[in-house]
Amino acid sequence: MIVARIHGELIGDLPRDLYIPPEALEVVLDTFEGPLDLLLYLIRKHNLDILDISMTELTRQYMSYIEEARQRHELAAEYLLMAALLIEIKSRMLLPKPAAMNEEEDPRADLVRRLIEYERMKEAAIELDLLELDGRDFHHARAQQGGADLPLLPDLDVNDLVQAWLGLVSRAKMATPHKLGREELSVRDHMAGILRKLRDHAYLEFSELFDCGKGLAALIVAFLALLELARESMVSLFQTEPFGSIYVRVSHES
Amino acid sequence: MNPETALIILETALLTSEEPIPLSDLSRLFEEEIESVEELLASLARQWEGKGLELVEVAGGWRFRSRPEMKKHLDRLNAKKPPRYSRATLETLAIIAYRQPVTRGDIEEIRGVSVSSQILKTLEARSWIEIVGHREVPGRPALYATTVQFLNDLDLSSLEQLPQLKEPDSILG
Amino acid sequence: MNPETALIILETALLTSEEPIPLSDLSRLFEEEIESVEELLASLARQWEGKGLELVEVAGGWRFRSRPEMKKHLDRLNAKKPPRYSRATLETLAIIAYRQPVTRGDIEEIRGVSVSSQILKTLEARSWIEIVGHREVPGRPALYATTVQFLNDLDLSSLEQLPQLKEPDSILG
Repeated sequence: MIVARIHGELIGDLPRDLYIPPEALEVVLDTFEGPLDLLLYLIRKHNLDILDISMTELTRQYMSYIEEARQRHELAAEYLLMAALLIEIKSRMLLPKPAAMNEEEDPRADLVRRLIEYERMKEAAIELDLLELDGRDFHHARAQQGGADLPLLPDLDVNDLVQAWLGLVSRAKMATPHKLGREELSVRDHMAGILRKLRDHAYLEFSELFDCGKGLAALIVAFLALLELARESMVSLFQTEPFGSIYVRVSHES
Repeated sequence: MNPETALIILETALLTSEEPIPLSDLSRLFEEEIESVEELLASLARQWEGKGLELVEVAGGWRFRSRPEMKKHLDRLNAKKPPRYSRATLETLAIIAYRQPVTRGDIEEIRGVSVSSQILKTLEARSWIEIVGHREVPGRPALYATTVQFLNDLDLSSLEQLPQLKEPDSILG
Repeated sequence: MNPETALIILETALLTSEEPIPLSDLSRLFEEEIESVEELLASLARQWEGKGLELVEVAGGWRFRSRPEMKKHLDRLNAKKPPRYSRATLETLAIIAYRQPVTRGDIEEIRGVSVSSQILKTLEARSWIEIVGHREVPGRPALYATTVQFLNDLDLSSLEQLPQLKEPDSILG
């Protein structure tokens, strides 16, 4: 009996390892991922050439497997569909080919194409499983990020400030319009500066509040600032003797 | 910024990032312009030579990972490991990875059996596959493709790094 | 096992663990008996001195985490958009900047509404304003002024560099 033909060579004997005991069938079928997988198994086990499958032999083997399996448990419809397909291919191959249909494709071609594609994917799946996987074969660095989760601080630019100020001014809520020019700002700057200097001292000598290195304009502005502070009762000036040193201190509630 | 400080900042960011950091993002770490982040990365990789982690480039960018020889020690610590996937799941994943974008119908055609929704859900839950569109045929079936996460988890920098498909040599025979 | 190898294994495990590792688990890393995991942890902590991560003991065990001073760099990666100050805060700051030194009462008079303590606290916490003295009137209200930090953050070298404002008269005109 010829069971297979590989590259034109007739193979008469079935390899011994083909036989699977029926009681093992259930287990074996469970390991197949479908009819294509089962077919591939049969082809490989039988050493059939996938490009020149003996349809008779393959169909016989396949049918015997699924007949056995059907007696044991319900079989997925795909297996039955494949059985029908195999029988159809086999019968088409038995028909004599009319001369005009020489060009026609081998009836097995589509099945072979599917088997090849499935086999490639099946092997790709095995390869994928062999790839190194995070958490299984290696681990990524996952140190914790420390530091309190402070809220982001808003950004500010000078323009925001000017807009806010202009908004205030245009609301015209101020009883008396304030003149705000470079000079007045400068005086106000010095006022804050003098208060800052006095914060850490009970009092300071008058001259200590002035930096002669900054020019006359700066001296005048500082002096105006001191006068403004005195006028607004934020500081008091005192002298212990006529023409003696003048001292400046932060005003205290009397 | 002196190079040591820059290296410390770079190292800290890479060791604490949950995801690989793209090269373009790394320069954002520094207030000042950094001349060459690539050079810093090379220096950092050298610093870690002989240690248990290595700096690698994957699809999503740069990250630190444990060296293969550390596996046996880390295994002793980690009782629970990612599950091994079933053949059905792996085959489905392989078809999506190599033939993307594919519909569920395409997968079923190749595998010759129906594909359970559970398999696709499992792969989606792992963020390894995602729906990237729909095929414009009746029913508009979803088209699946693999994600950057899939490449990252396998430490691949692109799909081209997937194992080569077996050439059906018998065809040539 | 020599101590260097043990340190590398310990370091790798701690850097790759998602959770802190309990002391009792750490000894499982090694095939051989390790005399003192505590000593190894101390050595490891010393190795990381001056780097961007620190080894810390938390409730669940030991872990690496980035030092607080790294946060500003790491945050730059996550490009979150900073929030904006409210109009009330901006107006308060503008009044302090242009009219300093001023009391809360001054601010309220100019704005025509009461100023919440929260606004002043926010600006003080930012180190943009400070109390420079008290006005000698009943209640001795605090006088607020802007700080050097405020000028620095706005890239100004002095208050005079604040934009000159149009004469309010013309605006009120």
